[in-house]
Amino acid sequence: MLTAGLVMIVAIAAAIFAATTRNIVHAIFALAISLGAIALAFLILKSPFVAAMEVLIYIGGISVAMVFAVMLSSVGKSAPSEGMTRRLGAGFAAIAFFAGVAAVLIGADLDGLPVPETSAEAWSVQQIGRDLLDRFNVVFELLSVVLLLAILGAVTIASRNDGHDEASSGNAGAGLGARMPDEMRPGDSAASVNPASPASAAPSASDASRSEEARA
Amino acid sequence: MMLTGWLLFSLALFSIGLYAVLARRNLIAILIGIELMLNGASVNFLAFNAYLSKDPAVGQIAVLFVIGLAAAEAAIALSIILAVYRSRNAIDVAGLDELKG
Amino acid sequence: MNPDTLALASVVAPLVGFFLGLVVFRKHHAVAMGVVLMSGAVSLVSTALLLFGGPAEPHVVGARWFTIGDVAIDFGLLLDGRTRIMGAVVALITMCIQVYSLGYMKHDPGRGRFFAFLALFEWAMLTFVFAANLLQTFIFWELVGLASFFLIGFWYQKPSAVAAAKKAFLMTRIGDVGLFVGLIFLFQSTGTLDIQSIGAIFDPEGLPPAIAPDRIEWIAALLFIGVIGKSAQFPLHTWLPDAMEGPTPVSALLHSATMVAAGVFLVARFHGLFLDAPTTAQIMLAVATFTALLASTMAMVAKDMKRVLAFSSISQLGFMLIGLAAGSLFAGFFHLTTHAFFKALLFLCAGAYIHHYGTNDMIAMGRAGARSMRITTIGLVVGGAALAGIPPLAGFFSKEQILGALHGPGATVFKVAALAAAFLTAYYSFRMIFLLTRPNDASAAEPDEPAYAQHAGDSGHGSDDHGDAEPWVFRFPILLLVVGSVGAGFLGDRIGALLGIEHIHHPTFVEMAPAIAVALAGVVLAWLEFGRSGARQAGFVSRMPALRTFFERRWYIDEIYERVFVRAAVAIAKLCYGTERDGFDAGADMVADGTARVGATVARGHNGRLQWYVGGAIVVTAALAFYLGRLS
Amino acid sequence: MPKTLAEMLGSPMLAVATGLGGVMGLLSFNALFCIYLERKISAWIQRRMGPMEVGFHGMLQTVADMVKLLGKQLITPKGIDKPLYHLAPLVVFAPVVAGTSLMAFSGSFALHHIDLGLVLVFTFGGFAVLGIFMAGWGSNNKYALLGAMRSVAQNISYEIPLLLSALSVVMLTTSMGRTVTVGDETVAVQGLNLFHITMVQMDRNVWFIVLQPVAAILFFIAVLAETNRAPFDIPEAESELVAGFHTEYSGMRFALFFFGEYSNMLIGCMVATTLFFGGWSGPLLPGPVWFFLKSYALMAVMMWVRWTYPRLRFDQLMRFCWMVMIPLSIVNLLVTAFFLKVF
Repeated sequence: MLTAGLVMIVAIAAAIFAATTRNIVHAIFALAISLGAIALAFLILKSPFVAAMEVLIYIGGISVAMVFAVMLSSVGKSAPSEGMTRRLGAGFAAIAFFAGVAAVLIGADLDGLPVPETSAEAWSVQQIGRDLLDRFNVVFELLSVVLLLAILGAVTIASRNDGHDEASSGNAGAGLGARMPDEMRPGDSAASVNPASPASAAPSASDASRSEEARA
Repeated sequence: MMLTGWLLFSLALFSIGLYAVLARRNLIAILIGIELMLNGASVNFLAFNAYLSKDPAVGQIAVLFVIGLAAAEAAIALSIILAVYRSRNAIDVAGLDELKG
Repeated sequence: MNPDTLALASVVAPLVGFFLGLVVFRKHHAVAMGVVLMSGAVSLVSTALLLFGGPAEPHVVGARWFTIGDVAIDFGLLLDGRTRIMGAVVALITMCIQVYSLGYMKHDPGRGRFFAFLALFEWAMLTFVFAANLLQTFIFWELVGLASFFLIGFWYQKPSAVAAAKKAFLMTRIGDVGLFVGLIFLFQSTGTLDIQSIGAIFDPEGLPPAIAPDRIEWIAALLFIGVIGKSAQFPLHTWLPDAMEGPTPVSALLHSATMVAAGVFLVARFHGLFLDAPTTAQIMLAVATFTALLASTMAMVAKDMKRVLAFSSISQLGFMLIGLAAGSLFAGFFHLTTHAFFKALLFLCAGAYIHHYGTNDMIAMGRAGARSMRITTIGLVVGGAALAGIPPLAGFFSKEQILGALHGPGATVFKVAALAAAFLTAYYSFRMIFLLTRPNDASAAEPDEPAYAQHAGDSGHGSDDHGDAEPWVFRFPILLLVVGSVGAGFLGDRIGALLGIEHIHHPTFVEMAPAIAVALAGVVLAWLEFGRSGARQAGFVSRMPALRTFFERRWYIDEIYERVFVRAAVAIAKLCYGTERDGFDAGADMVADGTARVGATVARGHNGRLQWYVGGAIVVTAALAFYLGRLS
Repeated sequence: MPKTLAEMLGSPMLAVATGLGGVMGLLSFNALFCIYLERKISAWIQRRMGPMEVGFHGMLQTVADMVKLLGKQLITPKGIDKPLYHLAPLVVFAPVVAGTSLMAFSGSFALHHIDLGLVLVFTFGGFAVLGIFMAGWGSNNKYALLGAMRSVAQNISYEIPLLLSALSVVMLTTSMGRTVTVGDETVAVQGLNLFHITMVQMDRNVWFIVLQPVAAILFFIAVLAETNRAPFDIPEAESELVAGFHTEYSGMRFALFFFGEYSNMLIGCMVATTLFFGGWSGPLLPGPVWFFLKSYALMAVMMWVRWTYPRLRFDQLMRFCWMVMIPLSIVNLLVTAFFLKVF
C-alpha cells in the first residue's frame, strides 16, 4: 500500500514535470522516470513481465529514440514557450476531463466488486506466452505486421528527399535500433565541428596505449 | 479502495498526458504526452486485470500490445518529426496547419 | 379537286415554306424566298379554288387529336363561307405582299428569315381562320401574335422595333387573357370545343340557347376583351401605331387582312353568340364607334404616312365592329374583306414611297415629287378614295352597309358618330393624297424630316439602288390590289351568299345620301385646305392648337397609360422587387450568409491544429462524463 | 532451486543490505582486478611488463590509482545541464548493480530468484543507454555529445543481435524445460530463468555453445559492442572524441563510469557464461568458483581482443551490425526453431 502510493506519487510528479517543463531533454528524462515508476506499479499489479517490457521498450527504446530525435533535430534545450491562454485552456480541458471521469469512477464504487479466484499458473509468464501465440495469435501477427510497417515507414519517412542522410529510427521488437548517419552531425549545443574523417580514425596500438594512459 | 486508487492514478496520468498534448507546441513534448496517455491506459488495464479479471493473462497481453503499438507509433512519430524538422527546420506545431479548413 | 386536299395544302404549304426557309435554307436567301413564294402561291391557289369551288355545306377536314374524359379534341379545318372568304383574302394579300417584299427587302441581310416569318404568319393565320375548334383557335390566335412579334421586331437591331414588338405582344396578351377565360367559360357552358356545334347552339335564327343570359354576356364580354387587344380597339389600341416600326410589308400584312382582322373575324365567327348578348353588343358598339372617331382624329394630324394608315386601320376596324355589333354579320364581314384590299394597297403604296424617298413624312415626300411615281400614285388615289368611301369603290359599299346596319332605337347617336368618323375618314384620306400629290409653295406645313434623310429608309439597306422607283414587283401587287379595291365592292351579293345570308339590303339612294354627303364634304374640305393651289396645307384643327396637340399626342392615351398603368406596374414591380430583394432574396441571402458564416466559424475551428480537435473532443468527453456521473 | 538471500537470512531488509553490500564489493573488486588484468594483458601482448612497482607484480597499482582518483578535485564545467550531468554516473552505475544481483552464481545460493532473470538483465542494460545520453547531453560538450550519440546508436543497434542470440538459447531451454518441485507445488521453470538455463545444461551435460555456436559468437561480439570495448570503442575513440561521453567527468564521477564499464563487462561475461558455458557447473570446485573462473576467462578474451584488433570505423561498425549480425542471428533463430520443431 505504502509502496504503491509512493510509486504513484513519483510517477505523477515526474509526469507533471515532463508535461510542463520547457526543457525538452529534461522532459524526456522525467518521462523515463515516470515510466520507471509505472513499471514498478505494474510489478505491484502482479505483472512483472509487462513491467520488464515497459522498461525495456519505453525506457530503453522510446525514450532513447526521443532523445535521439531531439539531438538530430537540434531543437535545443528549450522548447518554444506556450502562451498562458494555451496552457490555461489545456489545463482546463485536462482538469475537466479528470474531474468528470473521476466523478464517474468514484460514483461507480468499483471496490465493492468481488475479486475472482485465480491460480498462480494463470499469472505466469508461460500463460502469457501461450495466450499470446494461441488465443491472440491473430492480434500478435497483426502487431508484428504493424511493427514491420512502422520500421519501413520510419525508414522511408526519415530518409526521404535525402538519400545521403539516412538517419532513421526503427524499432525491431525488443529494442530500438537507430542507424546513425555516416557523418555525425553536431547538435545545436555542440558548436559546428568538422567531424574527423572516419578514415583518419583508424586506430593503432600506440593510440590505444596512449588512451590507456589517459584513462589511468 | 485500491482499485479506485489505481484507476484514479491512471486517470491522472492520462490527464497529464492530455495536458501535454493540448498545451505543448513541441512535437516531441506532444509525443511525451501521448506516451503518458498510453501508459495511463495500460495502468488501467492492469488495475482491472489485477482486481477483477478471471483470466489475468489477458490484461497483460493487452498491455503488451499497447506497448508494441506505442513502439511502432513512436518510431513513426519520431521519423515524422525528423522529416518535419528537415523540411521546416523547426518542430513547433504552431506552423503545422497547412490542412486547415 | 378534293376540298380536303385543297384545305390541307393551303395550310401545310406555308408551314413547309416556313420550315424550309428558316431551318434549311436560312443561309440561302434566294432559295428561301423562292420556297416561301411557292408555298404562298400554293396556298393562294388552294384557297381560291376552295372559294370558288368549295363544298356548299360546311365541311370539316380533320382528325381526332386527343380525348380528355369524354371531351374529344379534334384538329381540323372548318370549311364554310366565312373561312373560305377569309382564307382566300388572307392568301391573296399575303401573296401580294410576298411578291412586293421581293423588291422591298431585296437588300436586307435577313430577307430569308423575313420570308420564313411571312410564311409562319400565313400558316398561323390560315389555320386560325380554318380552325375547327376552340383550342385550335386559341393556339393559332397566339401563334399569330407570336409571328407578328417576330415580324414587328424583325429589325431587332433597332431598339424602337424591339420595343414596339414587345408592346404589341404584351398589349395583345392582355386581351388574350380575356379571350382564354372566355373560351374556357364557353367550353364550360356548351360542353364542346367544336365551333360548328357552338355555332349551332347560338344560331341566331334558332331558339335561344339553354344557357343563362348573363353567362352569355360574360362570355361575349371576355371574348370581346380578346378582340379589343387583337384588333386594337380602345383602350388597347396603342400598340398598333408603334407596330409601324416593322418593315412596311409587315404593316400591310398585319393591318389589312391578318393580325388585326383576326379579332374581327373572331367576332364574325361567334356572331351568333354576340347576338345573344345584347348588352355586350351595345358595349361593343360604343367602344367601336368611339375607337373609329378617336383614331380618325389622330389620323387627321399625323404627318407620318404609315401612322396615318395605322390610325385609319384602327378606325376601320372600329367600323367593322360597329357593323357586327349592330347585328349585321354581312356588313362587318364585307367591310373586313374590302378593307383588306384597299388598306393593303395603301400600305404598299406607302412602302413604295418610303422605299424611294427614305422618309415617312408625307409633306417631305410630296415636295420631293411623289407624284412622279405614277403607278403608286394611282394606287394611292384609288386606295384613298376607297377608304374615304367614294362611290363606286369598295369602301363605299361596305361602309354603306355598316351605316345601314345602324338603325332602330338608340342607334342614332352611333349613326351620327359613325358619320362623323366617315367624314373624318374622307378628310384624312384626301389630306394624305393631296399632301403627296399636290405640294405647293405656299404650304405652311413643315416636314419633320427631309426626303432621303434616312438613306436606308426603313428597309435598312443602302440608298444607291433607287434607280427604278417602281420595279415590277411593286407595280404588280399594287395594280392587282387596285383592281381588288375597285371591284370588291361589287362582290357583296356573292359574299352574302357565301355567308349564307339570303337577303341583302341594298340601300336606296336616299339611304346612301348622308354617307355620300359626308364623304364628299370631307373631300371638299381636304381640297380646300390641302389640294387647291395656294392652300396653306394646314388642317382646320391647326387653328385650335390645343386640340391639334391633343390629337397629335393621340389624346394623351399613351401618356395616361404611362402614368397610370406603367407607373402602377412599375410601382408594383418595384414593390415585388423590393419584396423579392429585401424579403425573399434577403432571407435567402441571410440563410446563405448564415450558412457561410457558420461555415467560416466552423472552419476557423478547423484550423489544422490537432490540439484544438483533441481539446474539443476531450471537453465533450468530460461533459459526457459529468452527465454520466450525475446519472449514476 | 537455489535459496535466496532473504530466505537464508530470514529478513528482506537485511538481505537487501547484505546483497547490496556484497554486489558493491564484488563490483569494486572487479573493477580493481580488471584494470590490473587489463594492464597486465596489454603489457603481455605488447611484450611489456606492465605495472610492477606497487605490491607484488604491481597488484596494488590500481588501488593506488583509486586513491588518487578519490582525492582528485571534482571539476564541474560551466554551462552544464546540472541534474543530467550529476545523475548520469548514477544512472549508468545503478542498473549494473541491479543486473549483477540477478546472476545465478550457484545452484544453492541466489540474491534473488526471479523467473524473468534474463529479461531483467537486458532491461537494466537498456537503462545504461539513458545514462550515457544524460552524460553526453549534460556535459555541454560537443565531443561528449557526439560520443554519446555514437554510443547510444551502437548500443541500441547491437542490442538486437544480443537479444536474438540469447533468444535462441531461451528457445532451447524452454523446449528442454523441466518442472521443479518447490515445497508442495510443481512449478514449470521458465526459459527466462537464469538458474534454469544453467540447470538445463547440467541435466543434459552439454554447454549450449556446442548446440548454439553461432549464437555464442554473436552474443560475445554483441557484448563487446555493448560495453564499448575495442574494436567497437568508437564512442570513446580517443583520437577523435577525446574520451567520448565522459570527457567532462573527472575524479570519482569518472570512476563511476569506469566502474560501470567494467561491471558491464562482467555482467556480459557472466550472462554469456550462464547461457553458453554451463554456468556454475563444473567438477570438484564449488559452483561460484567455476562461475567466476569462466566469467573472468571470457573477460580475458575480451581484453585480448581489445589489444589485438584495430578499431572499426563507425559506419563499418553499424554496417557490420545491420548487415551481418542481425541477419545472422535471425537466421540462427530460424534454424534453431526449425530443428526444435523437427526433432
